[in-house]
Parts: sequence; structure tokens; C-alpha cells
Amino acid sequence: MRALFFRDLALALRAGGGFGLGLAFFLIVVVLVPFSVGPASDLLARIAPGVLWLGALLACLLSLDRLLAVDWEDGALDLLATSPLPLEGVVAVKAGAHWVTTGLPLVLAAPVLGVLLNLAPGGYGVLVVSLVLGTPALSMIGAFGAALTVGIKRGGLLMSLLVLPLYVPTLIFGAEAARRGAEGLDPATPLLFLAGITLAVLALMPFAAGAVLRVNLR
Amino acid sequence: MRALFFRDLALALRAGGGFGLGLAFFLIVVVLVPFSVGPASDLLARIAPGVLWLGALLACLLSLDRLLAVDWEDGALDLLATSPLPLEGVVAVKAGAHWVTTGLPLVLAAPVLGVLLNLAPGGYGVLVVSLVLGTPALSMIGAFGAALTVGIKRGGLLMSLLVLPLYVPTLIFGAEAARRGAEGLDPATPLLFLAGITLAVLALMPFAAGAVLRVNLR
Amino acid sequence: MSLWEYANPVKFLGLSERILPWLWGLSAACLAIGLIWGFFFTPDDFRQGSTVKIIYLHVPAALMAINAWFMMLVASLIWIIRRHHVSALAARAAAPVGIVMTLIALFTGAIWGQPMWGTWWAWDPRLTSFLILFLFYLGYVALWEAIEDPDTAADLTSILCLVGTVFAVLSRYAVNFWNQGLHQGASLSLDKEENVADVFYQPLLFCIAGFVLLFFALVLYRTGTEIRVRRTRALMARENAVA
Amino acid sequence: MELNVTDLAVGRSGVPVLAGVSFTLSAGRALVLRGPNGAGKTTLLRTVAGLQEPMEGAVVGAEDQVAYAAHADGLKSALTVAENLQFWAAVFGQSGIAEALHAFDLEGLENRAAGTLSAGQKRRLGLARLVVTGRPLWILDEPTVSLDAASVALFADAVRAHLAGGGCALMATHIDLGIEADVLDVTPYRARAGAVAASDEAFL
Amino acid sequence: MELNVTDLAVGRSGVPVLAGVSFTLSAGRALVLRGPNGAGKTTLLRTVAGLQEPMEGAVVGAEDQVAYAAHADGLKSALTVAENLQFWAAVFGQSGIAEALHAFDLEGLENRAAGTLSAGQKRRLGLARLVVTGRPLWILDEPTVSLDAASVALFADAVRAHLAGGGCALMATHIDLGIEADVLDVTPYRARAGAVAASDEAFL
Ligand code: HEM
Ligand SMILES: Nc1ncnc2c1ncn2[C@@H]1O[C@H](COP(=O)(O)OP(=O)(O)OP(=O)(O)O)[C@@H](O)[C@H]1O
Ligand SMILES: Nc1ncnc2c1ncn2[C@@H]1O[C@H](COP(=O)(O)OP(=O)(O)OP(=O)(O)O)[C@@H](O)[C@H]1O
Ligand SMILES: [Mg+2]
Ligand SMILES: [Mg+2]
Repeated sequence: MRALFFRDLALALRAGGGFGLGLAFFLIVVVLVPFSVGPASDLLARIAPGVLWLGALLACLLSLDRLLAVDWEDGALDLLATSPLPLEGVVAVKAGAHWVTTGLPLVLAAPVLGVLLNLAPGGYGVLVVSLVLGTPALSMIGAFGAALTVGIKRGGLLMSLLVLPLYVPTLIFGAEAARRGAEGLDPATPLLFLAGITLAVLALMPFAAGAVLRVNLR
Repeated sequence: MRALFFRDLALALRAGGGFGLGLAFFLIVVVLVPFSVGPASDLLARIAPGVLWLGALLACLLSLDRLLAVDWEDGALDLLATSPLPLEGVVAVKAGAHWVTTGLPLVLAAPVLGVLLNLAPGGYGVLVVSLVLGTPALSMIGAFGAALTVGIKRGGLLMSLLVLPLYVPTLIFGAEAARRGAEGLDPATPLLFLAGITLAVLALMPFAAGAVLRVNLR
Repeated sequence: MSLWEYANPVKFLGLSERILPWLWGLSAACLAIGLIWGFFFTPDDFRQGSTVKIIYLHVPAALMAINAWFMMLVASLIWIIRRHHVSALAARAAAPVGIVMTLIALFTGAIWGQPMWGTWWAWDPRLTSFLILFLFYLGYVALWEAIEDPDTAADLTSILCLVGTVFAVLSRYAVNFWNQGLHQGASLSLDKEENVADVFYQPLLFCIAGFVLLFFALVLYRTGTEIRVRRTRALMARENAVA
Repeated sequence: MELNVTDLAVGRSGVPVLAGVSFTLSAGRALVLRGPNGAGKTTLLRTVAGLQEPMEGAVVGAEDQVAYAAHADGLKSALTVAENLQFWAAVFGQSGIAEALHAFDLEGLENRAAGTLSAGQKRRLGLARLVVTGRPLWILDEPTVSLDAASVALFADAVRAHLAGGGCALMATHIDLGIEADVLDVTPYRARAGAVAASDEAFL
Repeated sequence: MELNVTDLAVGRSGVPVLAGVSFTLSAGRALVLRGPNGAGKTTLLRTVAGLQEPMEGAVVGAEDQVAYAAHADGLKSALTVAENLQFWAAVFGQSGIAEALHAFDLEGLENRAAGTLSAGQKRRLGLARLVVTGRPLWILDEPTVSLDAASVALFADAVRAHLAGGGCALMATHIDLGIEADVLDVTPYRARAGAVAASDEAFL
């Protein structure tokens, strides 16, 4: 398991890996928003928490695309399936590595990008907290989606279609908390819901993903 | 050339292809926006043209990801390079097939999704016109990005990074036109600029993309 | 003789061929009675005018859209636990019907919303959850279409259906939390006081019954088609193996 | 270590390919599957390795004993040769890759990224992976593809050493490796339609 | 149709692999490249096919004459066998795939999706593609990988027919095909460091 984790980290850090790319995508989406909705700063401030959450979500989703597909194509997944590691563990570890290489940088970058969108001064803390609580669920749900679509060429888009509806509760609570933070309201309730969802997802989703992967390898 | 075009269409229509999926992604992004920025309908109406343009752009981008990568991985691109077709033509035809399977459905779906975002009644016509003028450029620029990153595993995200800045002018003029339409102003100027950009891109980009592809195959 | 006997595709086909004409007939009759009664023999509402009559399409379609998903959930569970091909195919057959019902509800709702709320669409929790349900349907169908091996596809889609159900319910609560709405509450409760007026109510029941029967007829019919597709496949495979 | 396959039927997407296959493989022995293209060797090997379900019959003694090498090698082109091997060693709870590098003459290449190897070098690396798994049952699908004569000899030596150490090997190959092994021709087991209660048969 | 290679040096990512290779291949002749794994056969073939630039020397007579078959077959798994072939026929401006199907015994498989073929069947389809290109110079990189003995014979027949029709073939292989052909062992041409003015040498 540890070996797999570090291998995934190493692969992400080497050329062509995803480290930093998710971040850059996040940056660009956030930068494109003023171009598309216009530069009025009050408008931007109002939509800032939502845009940051949505941007983080899309960046996460995009980098999930090839989480398992690469290993499938070069046969490594078959080999892992005949190894002593349980497939549930494989998926969970891969989702963990994905979070470290994508989710974590997104969390750290979000406040900086908040400045670009005129995020209200009080909103930064809550934004970061909500992202820290929410992004692990995004990675894990995404790993389930990746496991579902692993055998399909050009599965990336299908994966988005399957995964995005599953992201809805996380997004709603996360963005709501960030918005309340920015407006100076109390964000405790949505944050609690968010934490609950993440915990449940982390506890149960690896089993669903493992089962799906086993079917796909068959 | 025709054979290539129809093969790409056939592949997109078969199981696992991208037809319809780009559309679904567009729908989902548009649905996620209110979840993240909140349901206030005046706010949504204000950002609607921008969100629709950004959503169409992202949907287009995501489906571009594997435009050339699939052919590269299974060796078909090497074979096409030794065939009588010029690589410029190959890229242009593939971009064309991509537009038919992705851009065109997006254009047709945009007005329907406009309803979801309370787009102002006057804005629909201009929105569609601006998308018709703009999306071919998105496909062609994206094909250039795909050619740049074709040899890279997990190149999808890197491609987004390279392509998104190139999309900025198209996005600015397209979204500006749609916004003016929605606000009842005259959208002629941005539409003209948009048409100009698209024509220039269609005329010149295939050569850049072909050159890049040739380098990558070496 | 247990019910599971009809899990055999051939028996199932036989049974459905016997039931189907009745189902078609009954649903047509119920729909005809309900719609004609509702459209022509009920008074206009004093506030809504004649637009109220959309209720005869809107409510049954909305009900069936949700129940179709529920049926798919049950069928998926049966497939996972007992691995009866018919139930997997029935789930597959129900999905497009569910999508159509969802679309009918969405469109009739939008048409109704225009005079009532002055807008085609609002991000009301009820409507929003419905849109999310629509997305789940889309994903489910897309996954079926994308996978070639039918048993693999059945396994994957049924797990997706289970996980999707959990998340759909979660989304429903999340959406409620996120926005309070304009839409009607449940007006078909047993508590008579809260019901829509009787004049509207009775034809509505006929319409609902008609939609339920129509749904079952469509699902049975489509399941039969799916079974025949699989049979053709099996025959072709046998031919290839002999060749 | 003994592998028992009894009355096995295997198929692809519900279509039976082979039926009624039985054999026993005991420690120190190798079994070579033969048969023309499309006979079903790959399908049989995947079933024995546990990557797909048998349609009928049983495979006993393979669980957690298998090291599988297929057409694809599962190499990461961004990692070096040594890193690739170390990863698989760690996954299988082993350590030490020196022996494997030596057995397949990869010693000069340790620090080369796997993506820059030639076809035959990649294949050698894929086979070296078998050694580091420490698993007793090797299941090999056309292991000598792209190998030159010298490398085929290295491979034969590695298999012999594995057998001498109490392991066993099941492989499909079209060429003669010079290893003393039993041969099983799968052609006679080709499934006739209807011979197996395939999942699709329920629809007939 | 004549291919002239003079004093060719080829390399991978700036590192020279082979240097000083010269040969001539005229209509009706076949040339087999030999050499151990990693010798540089693939690199040489890719250079002759025009897929990479020579580091030194020249390849004359190959342009627009080449049909190249590499390790990867360029098949689309979602398309059927016939559709795959028809596509390549159309790209090369040819029509009629019946002959190619026949030459590689694919006639029963026309309507199968290419993704469901076995390894050897895929390979046969990849080779059938050569026939539909109508190109005179076949460049083949380990063409017989995964093929059984019968299919290798089919392939040898196809090459012979191609040569008899005035074509020529350049191939790298580790096994003996039974085709009458000249043999070129590339081992002696292995590039010594500094032998070639490689692009990186400018930095020394
Ligand atoms: C696009 C817009 C709309 C959608 C998606 C929609 C969706 C739904 C759904 C999902 C139900 C629930 C069925 C149930 O839970 O039992 C429903 C019921 C109902 N809708 Fe709508 N609706 C829309 C617009 C409207 C409008 C504009 C009105 C009228 C003002 C309306 C009136 C009703 C009524 C009276 C019911 C019956 C409530 C019940 O008995 O549960 N709907 N609709
Ligand atoms: N990107 C690279 N950087 C450095 N060396 C490389 C690179 N790619 C290949 N090589 C080396 O170049 C040499 C020639 O490789 P090539 O693929 O041409 O060999 P080959 O003769 O085809 O071998 P095989 O019989 O194994 O297919 C090999 O030693 C290989 O390791
Ligand atoms: N998805 C599928 N649907 C139907 N038939 C299939 C499918 N996949 C494979 N087959 C067929 O099953 C048979 C067995 O294939 P398998 O890959 O096991 O052959 P093999 O003996 O390994 O051949 P090779 O020597 O060419 O590798 C082949 O005839 C193949 O065409
Ligand atoms: Mg095989
Ligand atoms: Mg080679």
C-alpha cells in the first residue's frame, strides 16, 4: 500500500504528471470568469465563493480522469489485481495520492485566487476550512467514477457525467459554508454536514469502488 | 479525408464515444452554477451569458482531450503520417469532426439551458449566433493544443492549460456579444471581431497544428 | 410455483405477452377517461384559469418519474442478489421511460410555471431535485450504452443505481437546505383538508392510474425487446462458434 | 504447491470459448499451452489467474499464488527500471531486486526510464517482475514476444531456476523454448455451441 | 522502385544508436534486419519510414512509398474488422478489401469489432492493412509477434506475393520466416559515442 502511494506521488511529480496542473487549471478557470461575466467588482465578490468551489471541483474532476485508466491500459491494474493488495485498498490509496497531489494544492491556492475575485475579507478562513473538509470526498467519489469507467476508451467525459451529480451535496454544503463565511453569517451547520458527508464517503465509497473495479477487470 | 471524417464521426457515435457526452457535461456545469453561487434569480440572469459561454468552452475542451491521443496510443497516427494525407489535413478534418459531434450540439442546447439561468428573453438569438461563430475556433484551437500534447501521458490537463489562454480572445468577444444581446445593446461589433478571429484561426491554425504534430511524431 | 420462475426469460416473455394487451387497454381507458373528464368536464380554477388542467399530465408524470427510479433500484438489487437477467434488463428498459416521464414533468411544469410564477424555471428545491434526478438518469443510461459486455454493464449500472440513490436522497436534503421554494407541497395527502378540490381530484386519480399502467406496459414491452436482443446475440454467438 | 483445474469452461463476454479443460500442475513442473490464434489460450490463462470467472468447473490452488505476465507489461514509462521493479517487489512484500536484474541482464539499464527502452528490453523488464514477486505459480502469456535468441535463453534459464526452486509455470507460446515441459493442445477443447450453460443460453 | 540508404546514422532523443548504415533495396527484394534487443532496429526502420529525421546520411526513394507496420497496429476497437480495413483503403486511395481479408484468413471475422479479437487475430488484421495500402515498400517491425505457425506461413505467402508484384520489404525480426531475403545484421553499426555529430555534441 505504501509503495503504491509513493509510486503514485512519484508519477505525479515526474514529467507529464498531474501535480501543479490541477492547480493551473483552477487558476485559469478563475481567471476566465471575469472575462465571461464582465469585470464589475461587486458582482465578482458576490459570486466569488461559488466560483472558487466550482473551479476547485472541476480541477479535481479533470485530473481524476486518468487515475485508473493509465494503469488499466498498460496492464498494471491486472497485475495489481493478482497481487496481495485488496482492490478496495488500491482504490483508496490512489484516491489518497490524488488528494495529496491535487486537492491539497487547490486548498492552499484558493485564498490567493480569492483575492482576484474580490472575496470579502472575512471569507478566507471559512473557504479554506470548507475546502479542506470537502475535497477528500471529491477525490474519493471521483475514484469511484474512474473505477466505473476504467475499461472505456475516451471514458473521461462519461466519468464527468457520472461523477458530477454525485458531487452535488458536497458542492452545495461547501459553497453554502463559504458563502455564509463571506457574508459574515455562521457557517457551522453546512460545515458539519460537509464533514459528515466526507466521513461517510471515505468510509463506504472504497468498497463500492473496489466492487466496481473487480467487475471491470473480469 | 472524407474517410477520416466519417471514421471519426462513427467512432464518436459508437459506444464510449463522445457524442452527447459533451452536451451532458455542459448541462451539468450549468446546473452546478446555481448550487455554487446561490439561487437568486437576478444574480443568475446577470451572469447567464457568461456562464453559458464558459460552460460551452469547458465542454468543448474536455472532449478535445483525447482527440489525437487515442490515435497516438494505438499507433494510428504513425500510420496516418506515412499515408498520402497531409498532417495539416488530418488535424483540420479531426477538428471538423469534433465540431460536428460536440460544438454543434452545444450550440443547439444553449438556449434551453439559458432558460434554467433566467437568461433575458432578448438574449437567446445573439447567444446562438455568437456560439455558432465562436465554437469552430474553439475546436480548431483545441486541436492545436491536442497536437502539442499528444505524446504526453495524462496530457489532458496540460492541454487545458495550454489551450485555455488561447481561448481568451474568443471567449471575451463571444461572451461580450451574448451579454450585450441579453442587455438589449447592439452586439454587432463583438460579433464581427469573433467572426474575424474564427476565420483567421480556421485558415492558419491547421498549419501550426500540422507542424507541431510532425515534431511530436519524430 | 414461485414468482421467481418468471425470472426465466422465456417464461417471462410468455407471461408478458399474455398480460400486455390488457395493460395497454386498461391504461388507454384510464387515460382517456381521466384526460377527457379533466380537460372538458371540470371547471376552470378561479385563480389559475384553465392552466390548472396541466395538472393531469404533470402530476402523474412527476410521480412516475420518481417511481421509475425506485423500480430500477429494486430491479438492480434483485440482479445483484439473485442474478436474474430479466431484472437487469427490466432496469435497463425502465430508464428511458423514466427519462421521458421526467421530461414530461419538466416541460409541463415549465409551461405551467410561466403563467403561475411568471417564469419558466425557478431554482425551487422540488424542481431542482427533479433536475438532479434527470442527471442521474442520463448517467445511468450513458453507462449502459458505453459498455459492450451485457453482464458487466448490468453489474456496473446496478451499483451505480444504488450509489446514485443514496446521493439523490442526500441531494434532496442538501437542496432543501440551500433554498426554500415556490412549489406546491404534497397535495395528495390522505388528510382531506389539504387536498385539491374534489372536482379536480377524481379525474386526477384516473390519470395517475393510467400513467402507472402505461409505465408497466412500456417497461414490459421494452424488457421483451431487450430479451429478444440478447437472444439474437446468443444465436449469433452460437452460429459463430459452430462456424 | 499444486494447481488443479477440473472440467473448466471459459468464455468471453458470455460466449464459451473452451470447455472441459482439466489438468494438474505440481511443484517443479511446467505446462505449455498450444493452439492456433484465437483458440482461447489467453482466456484460459486469465481464468486460471483469477482475472475472470470460470463459466463451469473449478480452479483450485491458484489463489494468492499467481504471478501473471500478459501481453501488456504494466510498466510506468516515467519510472526507472529499478523503480519499476522495486515497486512490484514492495507490493508483493519482497525486497531485493538485484537477482531479478541479473537474471534478465538488465544491469546496465537500472537508471534508464522504462519508457526509453526498446521493445525487447521492456519485455525483459516485464519478465524480471515475475522474479521479484516471489510467487510460486507463474502464468505467462506469450512471454517471448520481441525477445532475441539470447534473451529467450535467459528466460528459459529463469524458468528452469524457478522450477528447480519448487515453483511451477503455466504458459502459452507459439515457439519452442527448450524447457522440459508438458504440452497441452487446447484445440480439442474448443467449446461447441450449447456445450456450456453460458449466461446467454438462458435466452434461447 | 528502389530504396537507397547511404551512410545513415540514427538516434533516439539525441543519442546516436546506429551509424554508417548503407544498403540498397530494389523491386522484388526483401531485406531482413537482425540484431539483439536494443540494437536499434526499430529506430532504423522509423527513420527509413520518415517518422524521424536521420542524424546523418540520407534515405532516398522512400517518400510516399512506405507502408509501415509497427508494434502497435492502429486498430480501432469500436470498429469492425471490415470497417478498419476500409478506412485504411480509403486513406490510401484504394478500394476493395476482399483480397486482404483473404490473404490473412480473416473472412469469418469481418463483422467482429476489432476489440474482441485475440492477440494473433489483431496482428493479422494489422498486417492485412499493408495489403490495402497498395504501397510498394513495406516496412515491418517484428511482424510475426503473437502469430501461430499457420499465420506465419500466411504472412510469408503475402510477402512473397508482394515481392512478386514488384514490391519490396524491409523488416526486423528475431525468427526465421522462410522467405528468401538478404540479411543485414545491425550489430556492427552500433554507434560509438562521439562517432556522430549528434545534436547534443554541440554542448561538449
Ligand atoms: C419545471 C417546473 C416543474 C417541475 C420540474 C415540477 C416537478 C414536480 C414534481 C417532482 C412533483 C412531485 C410529485 C410528488 O412528489 O408527488 C410535482 C407535483 C406537483 N406540481 Fe410541479 N413541477 C414544476 C412546476 C409546477 C408548477 C408551475 C405548478 C403550478 C403552480 C406545479 C404544481 C404541482 C402540483 C399541484 C403538484 C402535485 C403535488 C403533489 O400532489 O404532490 N408544478 N411537480
Ligand atoms: N528516448 C531514448 N533515450 C535514450 N535511449 C533510447 C531512447 N529510446 C530508445 N533508446 C535506446 O535505443 C536503443 C535502440 O532501440 P530500438 O527500439 O531501436 O531497438 P530494437 O533493435 O528495435 O530492439 P528490440 O529488438 O528490443 O525491439 C536501445 O538500446 C534503447 O534502449
Ligand atoms: N469480447 C469478445 N466477444 C466475442 N468473442 C471474443 C471476445 N474476445 C475474444 N473473443 C474470441 O475468443 C477467442 C479466444 O481468444 P483468446 O484471446 O483467448 O485467444 P488466444 O488463444 O489467446 O489467441 P492468440 O494466440 O491469438 O493470442 C478468439 O476467437 C476471440 O476472437
Ligand atoms: Mg492470446
Ligand atoms: Mg524494436
